[in-house]
Formats: sequence, structure tokens, C-alpha cells
Amino acid sequence: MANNTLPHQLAHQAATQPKRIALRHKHLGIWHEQRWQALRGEIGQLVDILDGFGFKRGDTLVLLTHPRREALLLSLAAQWLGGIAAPLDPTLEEDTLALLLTHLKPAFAFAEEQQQVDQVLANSRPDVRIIYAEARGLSAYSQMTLHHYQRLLQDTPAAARAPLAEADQSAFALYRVNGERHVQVEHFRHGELLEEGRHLVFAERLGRNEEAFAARVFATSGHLRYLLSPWLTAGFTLNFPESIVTRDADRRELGPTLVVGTRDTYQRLESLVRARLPVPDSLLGRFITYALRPDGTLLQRLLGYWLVKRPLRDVIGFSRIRVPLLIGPALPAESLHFFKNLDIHIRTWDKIANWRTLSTTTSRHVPSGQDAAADDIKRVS
Amino acid sequence: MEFFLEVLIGGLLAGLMYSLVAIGFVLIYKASGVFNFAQGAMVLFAALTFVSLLERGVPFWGAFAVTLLSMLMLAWAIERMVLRPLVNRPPITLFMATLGLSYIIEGLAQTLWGAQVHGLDLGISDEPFEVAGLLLSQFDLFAAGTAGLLVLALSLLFNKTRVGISLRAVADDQLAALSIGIKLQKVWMIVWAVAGFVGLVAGLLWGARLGVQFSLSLIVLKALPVLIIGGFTSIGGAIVGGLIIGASEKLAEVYLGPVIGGGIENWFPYVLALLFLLVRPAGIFGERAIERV
Amino acid sequence: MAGAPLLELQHISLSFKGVKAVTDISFTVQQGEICALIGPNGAGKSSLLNVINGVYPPDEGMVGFNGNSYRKMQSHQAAVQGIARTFQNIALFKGMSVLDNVLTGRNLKVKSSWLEQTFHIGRAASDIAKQRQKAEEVIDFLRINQWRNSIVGTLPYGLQKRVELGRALASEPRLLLLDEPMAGMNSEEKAEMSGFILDTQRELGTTVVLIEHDIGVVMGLSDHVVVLDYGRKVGDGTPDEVRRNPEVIAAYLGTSH
Amino acid sequence: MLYRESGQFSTSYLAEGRLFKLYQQRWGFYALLAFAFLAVPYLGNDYWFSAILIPFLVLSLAGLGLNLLTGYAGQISLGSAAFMAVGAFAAYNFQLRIDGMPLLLGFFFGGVTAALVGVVFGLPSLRIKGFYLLVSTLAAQFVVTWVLTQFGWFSNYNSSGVISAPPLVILGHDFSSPAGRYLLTLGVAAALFWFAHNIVHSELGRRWMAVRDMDTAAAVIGIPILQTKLLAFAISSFILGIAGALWAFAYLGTVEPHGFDLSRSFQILFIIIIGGMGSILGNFLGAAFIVLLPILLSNLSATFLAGVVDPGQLENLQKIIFGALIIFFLIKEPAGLARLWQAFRERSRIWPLRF
Repeated sequence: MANNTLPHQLAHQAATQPKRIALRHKHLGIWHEQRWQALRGEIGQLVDILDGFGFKRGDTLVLLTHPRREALLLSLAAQWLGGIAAPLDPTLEEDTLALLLTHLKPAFAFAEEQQQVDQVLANSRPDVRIIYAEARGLSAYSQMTLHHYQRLLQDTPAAARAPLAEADQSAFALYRVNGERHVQVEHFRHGELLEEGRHLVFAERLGRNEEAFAARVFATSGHLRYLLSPWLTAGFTLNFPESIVTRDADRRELGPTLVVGTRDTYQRLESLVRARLPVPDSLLGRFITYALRPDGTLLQRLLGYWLVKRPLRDVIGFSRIRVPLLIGPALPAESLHFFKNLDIHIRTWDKIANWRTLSTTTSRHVPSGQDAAADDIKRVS
Repeated sequence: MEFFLEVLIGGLLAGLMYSLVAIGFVLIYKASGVFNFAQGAMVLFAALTFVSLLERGVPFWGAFAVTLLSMLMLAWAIERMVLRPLVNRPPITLFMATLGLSYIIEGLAQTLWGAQVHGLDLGISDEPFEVAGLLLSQFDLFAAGTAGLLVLALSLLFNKTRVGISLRAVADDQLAALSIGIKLQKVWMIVWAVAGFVGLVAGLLWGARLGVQFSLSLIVLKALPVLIIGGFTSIGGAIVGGLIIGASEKLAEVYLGPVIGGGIENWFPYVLALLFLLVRPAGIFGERAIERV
Repeated sequence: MAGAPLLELQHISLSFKGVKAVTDISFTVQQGEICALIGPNGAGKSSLLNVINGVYPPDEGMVGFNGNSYRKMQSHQAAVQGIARTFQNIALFKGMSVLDNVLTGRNLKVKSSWLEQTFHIGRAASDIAKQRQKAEEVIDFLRINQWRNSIVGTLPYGLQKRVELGRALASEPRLLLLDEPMAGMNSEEKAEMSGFILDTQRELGTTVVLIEHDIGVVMGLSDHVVVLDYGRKVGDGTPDEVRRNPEVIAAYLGTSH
Repeated sequence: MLYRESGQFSTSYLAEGRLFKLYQQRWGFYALLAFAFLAVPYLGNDYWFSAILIPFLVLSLAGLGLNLLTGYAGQISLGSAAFMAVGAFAAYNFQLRIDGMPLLLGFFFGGVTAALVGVVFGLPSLRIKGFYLLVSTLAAQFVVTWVLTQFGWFSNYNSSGVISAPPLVILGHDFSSPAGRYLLTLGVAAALFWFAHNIVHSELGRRWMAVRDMDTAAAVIGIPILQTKLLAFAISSFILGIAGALWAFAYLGTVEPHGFDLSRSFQILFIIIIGGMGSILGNFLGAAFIVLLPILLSNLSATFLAGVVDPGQLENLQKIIFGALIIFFLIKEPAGLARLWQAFRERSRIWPLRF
């Protein structure tokens, strides 16, 4: 299928459901919504902008940022032109990032704010084109190759051209440094990603009414396969929190129906809840233990549902959850049990990663600890 | 002219009676920063206790001693149950607490001794007598003398005794006083007890004049404008304020009353105090704190 | 940094109850610079800030701001002219939320009357949204989003300092007076606050006059340093000039650091 | 707690600023309003209307008036009852002297008159602060009572200074039955509470709180202090004035100036201390407390202490209990009953978690 690419999918959604909400992000205290049509319009502008920078088929756009809508849109714009998006996790250690950036030598990059801009500038070719989202602290920078995202958009008229991407092209490239400090890469082709996404959409019966929550950057294969791709395939709404520190409150406000989390995501939530539940020995604590006993009487189960499970699910923002997905390493049985007790049945989805090491002359598959763990994962489908 | 002088002197003497109530107020404000609305209730409590004991056949000094003892207990209870838990709270909170306190003390006094009016005879004749052609009230002179004695006694207490010196230290700077080992709670209790004693004296004099009854607690309202004019922190100010209020109130009643209608002594002191405030926002003797920002 | 100075103090003297706090001080602050006032405790630095924005009237001297000269600036007038400040002992509205505190900083920008706001008529709706957005931008600028609805009295000291800066910034000031913005902070917090101050100057073009004791911070941050000692000016120049000034070294750098 | 918050989020600042952000709260509130307006008039009896509900509503309203001034703007006042008196007597005179003056308009003008008087006695607030300001409000208390008793014109030369309610007719409907007076009071109170709520959540409310929390800083950021304080006095007195008119006409029927004496001012101050300063809800809680506690006490003593305690003693006992409660609240919960409710709400929002 020639049109089996992420940009084509986006164009398709914009054409078939232009007025539905594609993206929602919290900014300056309220949620801002963007419809598919407007989304496509903005990406059209970005395509022109990247094209104007000389971004060509096969070029790589490096993205160094926390989860933001701008990064997502720019990735799609880069792919639109037949390029590759390479998201890097900004929470990585300084020298790891430096190693990755030195290796990548980006010609085009998106950096969230001053800190990331500095990191890119320090480790890239001098003529790197950088688009940044937050202008704070950057006005004193004299580089002509620095561009503010919003200002670029303002200066660019709306345009629409057909996507140049092809199904067997790479859409994303994920880079990492392994234990021996070698840079490794994994490529994801459009067709592959969409295939995986469709698989999930079908199996979990995801529809256009889902509200997905993206608190993590799209820097793992799982997020690409099981969040980004289904979003474009099923055409639901993708939601971004205001910031990483407000994600719990934001999730509660939003009440997502689809969450794609890693082991860390769920374990953090679990420990947060455990730390804040009443002490088991206290009166309330004993009541909660009593009410949550799975083999309880009808009364027990009623109490447990109305006084513990239901409110607790709401507090952690899981009251509307339909599809809680786990990607990457498996969750300990205890944690799975903890969530199951709250009627949150976490499903595991993953595919063994296919990392290629780049820093050495020969490319080879290097199974890492993470991959080994991934081997044990039962496919639930 | 003679009439004017008579009114003036009568007013000045009556003003000293206001000062008596105001002094108790100043003591407490100086030492603990509390704007004590319950001072009037304390006056009522003292007078009512005293007169009820007297009526039950307790001799004068016995009644005086027992009443003083009860004021001491009251001070102890207030320090324990009101001041201590409210330490470091904003002054406005403490003020409102004293509103509550005045309710408790009034309620308590009337529960114990009933609400009827008691006559109190201190054995001082209220017959006016003539001095240099002016008719003066003997009772007023006696009250003025008492007020003078009280001020003398208080200044001795403040300036010559250890307790007085630590009291002044607390008034100047609570933190510094604490740091040199002065026990704040003890000082507070003493001050409230002394204020209780002042209240007892005021209660006896006012009770003898008006009869001992609930309205006695309302003389706190008379003391307020006195304090405003004299400042919250100066005993001398309380005296001067009392004189000013007493004199001008009487003069206004006599000369202004017929023009705009009687019964103006209820509000006249307040309007006067307000006018004073607009000119000098911290009273005559009050210090204006420089606001550090 | 050419052109007329934004702020000009001419022969300012000030005393409290006969005690001289500040004696005959003159200096100018250029548009867009960060000017630091340094000097030992009691040198009259805070008093000077209080003169500039009208909390204290000077006994003598004139304050020139933005081309106009004032014998005595009223606090309200100073705010209207675009002078905002923070205080040494944090003067936030402790019973209000962070957002409300920042919003009060915008009180001069509010266009609709209280009746319009109360009955949601006229300009109220757009005005409320506009002020809120501007306040939110400041909150975002200072990274205090997650405490938006917290009552400021419950926040830690360092954050309160940030909120106070936010309230000052919300008024979109031309001149920002900061009285010891980094007092009582650890080095990490100081670096963060320095970053905010630098960004304020660079991104928003605000002129800053600040009082700070940490000489390292002052030298790194400011374009211009004025040194006070016992209410007199003993040094005035770039950080390097001041560092080399023997009188300054004797009066301040040599003694207390 | 039992209702879900998830999925309710704001996409505009207007929606963010609304009173009840959750639809469950909104519907709960509408249900409560409907119950108060539609069901209570049929369910209640005359005792409930006249002895409990009407005084409760009027006192809530008076508490609201004082709360705006003291709880929000930080200006303590002991003259609330004076402004109620002004409102009552002004409304009476507007009704009496202008033919065909509609009842509610008369109330409104009563409130406006009280507001003007409030501004006069608020004027000193620029120069004097804190306790010194008490003098101004006490002056209002004494001057107003004196003027109203001294000059017969205000009470239409009634020999004892008493004024009586005009016919309570609005648009041809007679509201003089107990249920009618209840509805009249409820309607006015609902409108004024809505008004006050909007104010305290607007720029003006923020200015009040800024002046309350630290007026030096408020001046430095450009808040016009005098105007802000005077508006607090005016709006507070406006509401107190209308509360006074309701007290006179919907609750008592007849009233004399001494019905608005200093102890009434104290009562209103106690309402906001117990209910919660700086809280809209607190006025209801405090008023309910003040109205119900005496009834509860007399019922209790009638049941358990019948014959032991005479009514005079009961009054003293009541005084002691009130005083003790004031102190108790100031010590334990300075923000009043409203704070307890708020704490409960906050806890139940995160239930079953602890924080």
C-alpha cells in the first residue's frame, strides 16, 4: 500500500473527521484543543518550513525534548518530506546525550528550551538548524540558525502538499548508548509501525473516542508502536500534560481511556498510592483491607467498590480507563495484582527490540538486559 | 463663667473615672499587646462580687480581699486558657478572644450573683460643697484622689520592683525579654491580676455612683475613646485622655445638647476621638511605629 | 546602553528620627541594565529602594524616572510609572493562592470596572481572560505551574521569593527593584534565581536594581555596581572597576568578605 | 468522593473561573436551590419560618455584609448593626414618603443609603488602622442609634421610635404570610449572595484580600488603598442595610433603633468568627449556629433541667457558652466552621488517599 505511512494516515484523518479533536494539551492552566484539520494545517506549514531549511528525503530531524505537541508535529512534518525523526530522551545523563548528539551530528534539530539548545549547539555541526519551543533565555543567542517555533509558524503561510513518505521508509530512528558506551540504533518503518498499531487497534477495539494520555516522550519503541501509530490509525485524541511534575493532577482532570505506560509508570503510581493510603494498622487502613478482600461478601464487595475502588480509581485518574497498556519490561506479579484489585487490568504489549550497534564497524544485534526481560513477556493478543 | 468652670471641673473629675478603667486597659496592652475588651466585664465582675459579699454580711476589707483573690484566680484562668493557647496570634484574634472573654465573665458574674441592681455605699457623701465659690462633688474629688493614688502606686510598681522592671522589659521587646530569662506567662498573669485590681477599684467607684448592675460592663465603651486620645501604651495618656473626654463631654452636653438634642454623651467622645485620630493617628502619647518593609 | 538613563537619583538624603540612613547619594541606572547595590548591613540600601518607589519620602534630593523628576514619589504613582519591587522580608499576600498573588500584580492593567466584573457584562469576560493569561505566562516563566493554586503562606521560603518576583513581573514593569532576592537561599536556588533575573532583563527588557550580599552572584549578574557604606556612596562602576576600587575594598569587600 | 471528577476539565479561563467546576456540584447546588424555593414553602410550618429560617437567612446576610468588610478586606467593625438600622429606617422612609415605591426598590435604596453612611464612617480607614478603626465603627454605632431616636422624622414621629413593616407586596403578590416572608427573604438573600460571591472572586475581591493581608505591599503594586477600602465599606454596608430592612420587615414586623444595638453588632461578629472569616459559606454556618444553639440549649434545659434553671440563668449560661465557643474557635479553628467543611471537601477529593 503506497499510502501506508504516518503522514498519509494523518491526512486521511484530517479528511474524514476534520472537526474532531486530535490533540489536547494543558498550557497556562487550561486545556487547549486542536482539531484534525487544524493539525494538518499546522503540519503543512511545518513541512514548508523544513523544506525551506533544506530538509530533504532521508534527512534526520533530532528531537531533544520532554513530551510536547510541537515535537510530535515536527516529527510528522519531517516524515512528510520523507525524512526520519530521531527523538532523544532529555532526561538522559549529560554525557550520554553528548555522545548521542556527537554521533548523530544533526543538521536539523528541535530543542525544547535553552538547556536543550545548548546541548545541541555544543555537540552538533555549526550550521545546525534548531527550532526551539520556549524562547526564555534565548534572545541573546546570535546564531542565525536558531528559530522559535511559534514565530516560524506566524511567518509561514498555510500550505498543503502531498506527503512524500513511503511505507518502507524509516519513520523513526531511536538511538541509545549501551553498556560498552556504543551507540545503537533501531529504525522503524512507516508500514511496520502502522501494522503494529492496527494490530492493537483491532485487538483492543480502539475507536475514535479514546482519550489517550502521553506523559512520556515518544522515545521508546512501545510508544511509537502502541500510542503514536494507533492514534493516527484510529483517530482518537492524544493528550499532553502541562509538565512532567503536574502529570498526576492533569491525568486526574483528563481521565484518559487509554494509557500506554512502562514498568516505571505503573510502579511509580503504585508506590504513590501505597505511600498515601491509610496505614494498614489504622482504623481506615483496616477498613480498606476489609473492603478490598477479593473473596468478600456482597456487602464487602459493595463497600469495596463504592468506598475504595471507585474513588481511588478517580483519584489516580483511572476512572475512565479502558485500555491500560504496559510496554517494555514486565511488571512484577505483585504490582499487576495491585492494579487488578482496583479493576485495572494491565495488558502487556511488546515486540522484541531490534537494536543495531553503530559505533563499531560491524553491525550486530546486541541483546541487552532490557531485551532479555522483554523475551519473557507474554503476548496478550 | 462660674457655671462654665463648674461644668469643666465636674467633667475633669468625671473624666478621671474613665481613666481608671482605661488604666487597666493600658497595663494589659503594654505587657501583652492584647486589646482587652473584657476590661469592662472585669469591672462588673469585681464590683458584683464585692457588693454581693458585702450584702451577705462580709466586712468591707474581707470582701475586698476575697474579691481581689477572685480577680487573681480570674487572671490565672485567663492566662492559662486564653492567652497561652493564643500566643503569637495576630492582635485582632486576641481582641476577638477578649470579646468572648467579656461574654464569659459577664455571664459568670450574673450566674453567680444574679442580675438585679445592687446599691453600693462606700460611705462617701455625694453632697456638693463649695470651694472658692465653685460647687464641687465630694465624691468626684474622692475618686480623683483614688485615681491619683493608683497612678502613684502603679508607677512605683513599675519603676521600683523587680516585677515592674521585667514588666517594662516585656512591654519594650518581648523577644529580648524572653532571651534574658523573663517568664512571659508569669508577667502576663501578674499584669492581668493588677488590671483586675484596677478593675476592682474602678468597679467600687463606678458601682457607688451608678449602682452595681450589668451596664457597668459598658463603661469599657467609655474608656475606648479615652485610650484613643491618650494612646494605648501610656498611663499618663490615659489620665490626660480621661480628662479631655470628661471635660469636653460635659461641656458638649451642657452647651451643645440644647442645640442638637440631649443624650449626646454616648457618641460625643467617639466623634472627638475620631477627630483626634485624623490629626494624630496614634493618639497624643502613642508612638508611631515606623513600618519596616 | 547609550541614551538618557531610566533612573536617576540626585543627592538623596534620608533620616529616621534624626539618624541619617542615607546621605547625599546620586547615581544613575541605564535602560536595560542590571544594577546591584551592595554594602554592609545598615548601609542604607533598602532605604534607597524605599525612596525610589515612594515608600519613604526623602528629606532632600530628587528621583528622576523615565525623564520626569519627582521630589516625592507616591507608591501608587511609582507603580503606575512602571516600578515594581520585591521586599527583603517577602511581602506576599499570605492568605491568597499563587495565582491570585500574581494576578494582583496586574491590577493596574485591569480595564473593566468592578461592576462589569461582578455582573459579567461589558469588557469583563475578555478582560478576565486576558489578565489570567498574562498571569499564567508569568507563572510559566518562573516555573511555578504546579503550585498555581497553593496558598503562598504554605510554600517554602525559596518558592515564596519566586512568587513575589512573579507578582512584580506581572505588572510588566520597566524598572524592577529586588531587595535581597536571594537571601537565605542555597547555591542551587541562588543560581536558579539568578537565571530568572537574567532572563527578565534579557527577554523582557526590564531594568533591574537589586540588593545582594553574595559578591559572587553580584559580580556575575550585574552590569553596574553601586557600593554604599554608612549611608554614603563609596563606589560606582562596572563590577571590575568596583572590584579594583581601594575605597570599596576597604569599606566592604575587605571587611565583611 | 462518590462522584467522578475525571473527564471534567476546562478549556477556557471563563469555565475555569466558575463557582462549581464539577457538574455534580452544580446539579447538587441547583437541587438545593430548588428545594429551598419550591419544597420548603410547602414543607415548613409557621414556627420554622418565623423562628428559624427567616432569622437564619437574615443573619447569614448580615454576616455576609460584615464578612466582606472584615473577613475579606480586613477592616474590623463593631458597627454592623448601625448599618442595618440605617437600611431599615431608610427603606421604611422611602416606602413611606414616595408613593408607589416598589418594595424591593425601597430595600435597594435602603441599602444604598446604608452604603453612603458606611462610606462616611469608612473614610477614616485610610489614616487609621486596626484597633483605632474600631472607634470609627463604634462611633457609627452610637451616632446612628442616637440620630434615629433623637429625630422623630425617621420613625414618622412614632412616640417610641418604632417603625412597622409596609405591606409586603411585590407585583401584586402578597408576601406577608410566614411562607411568603420566607420566600421574600430567601430571594433577596440568594441574589445578594450571588452578588457577593461574584465580587470576592473578581479583581475587587483580590484587592480586598491584598489590603487585608498586607496593605503596604498592596500600595506598592498600585492598588488604590482608599478606594478599595471605601468600596468594602460601601458594599458591606449595602448588604447590611438590606439585611436590616429584612430584619425589620420580614422577620420582626416592627423595630425600634435599639433593636440594632451594640449586642447585635457583636452577634454578627460572632457569626463570622464561628462561621469563618473570608468565606461565603461560613456566613450560613455561623448564622445557623447562632440561631440554633439557643434553641438547642433551651430545649435541652427544658428536658433535663426543668425547674432547676430559670430562664434568666439560661440566658447567662448561653452567654458563657457563646463566649467560650468564640475562644475555642479562635484557638482551635481560627478559620471557623467553613474551614472544617473545606478540610472535609479536600480530604474527600483524594479519598481514600491521605494526601
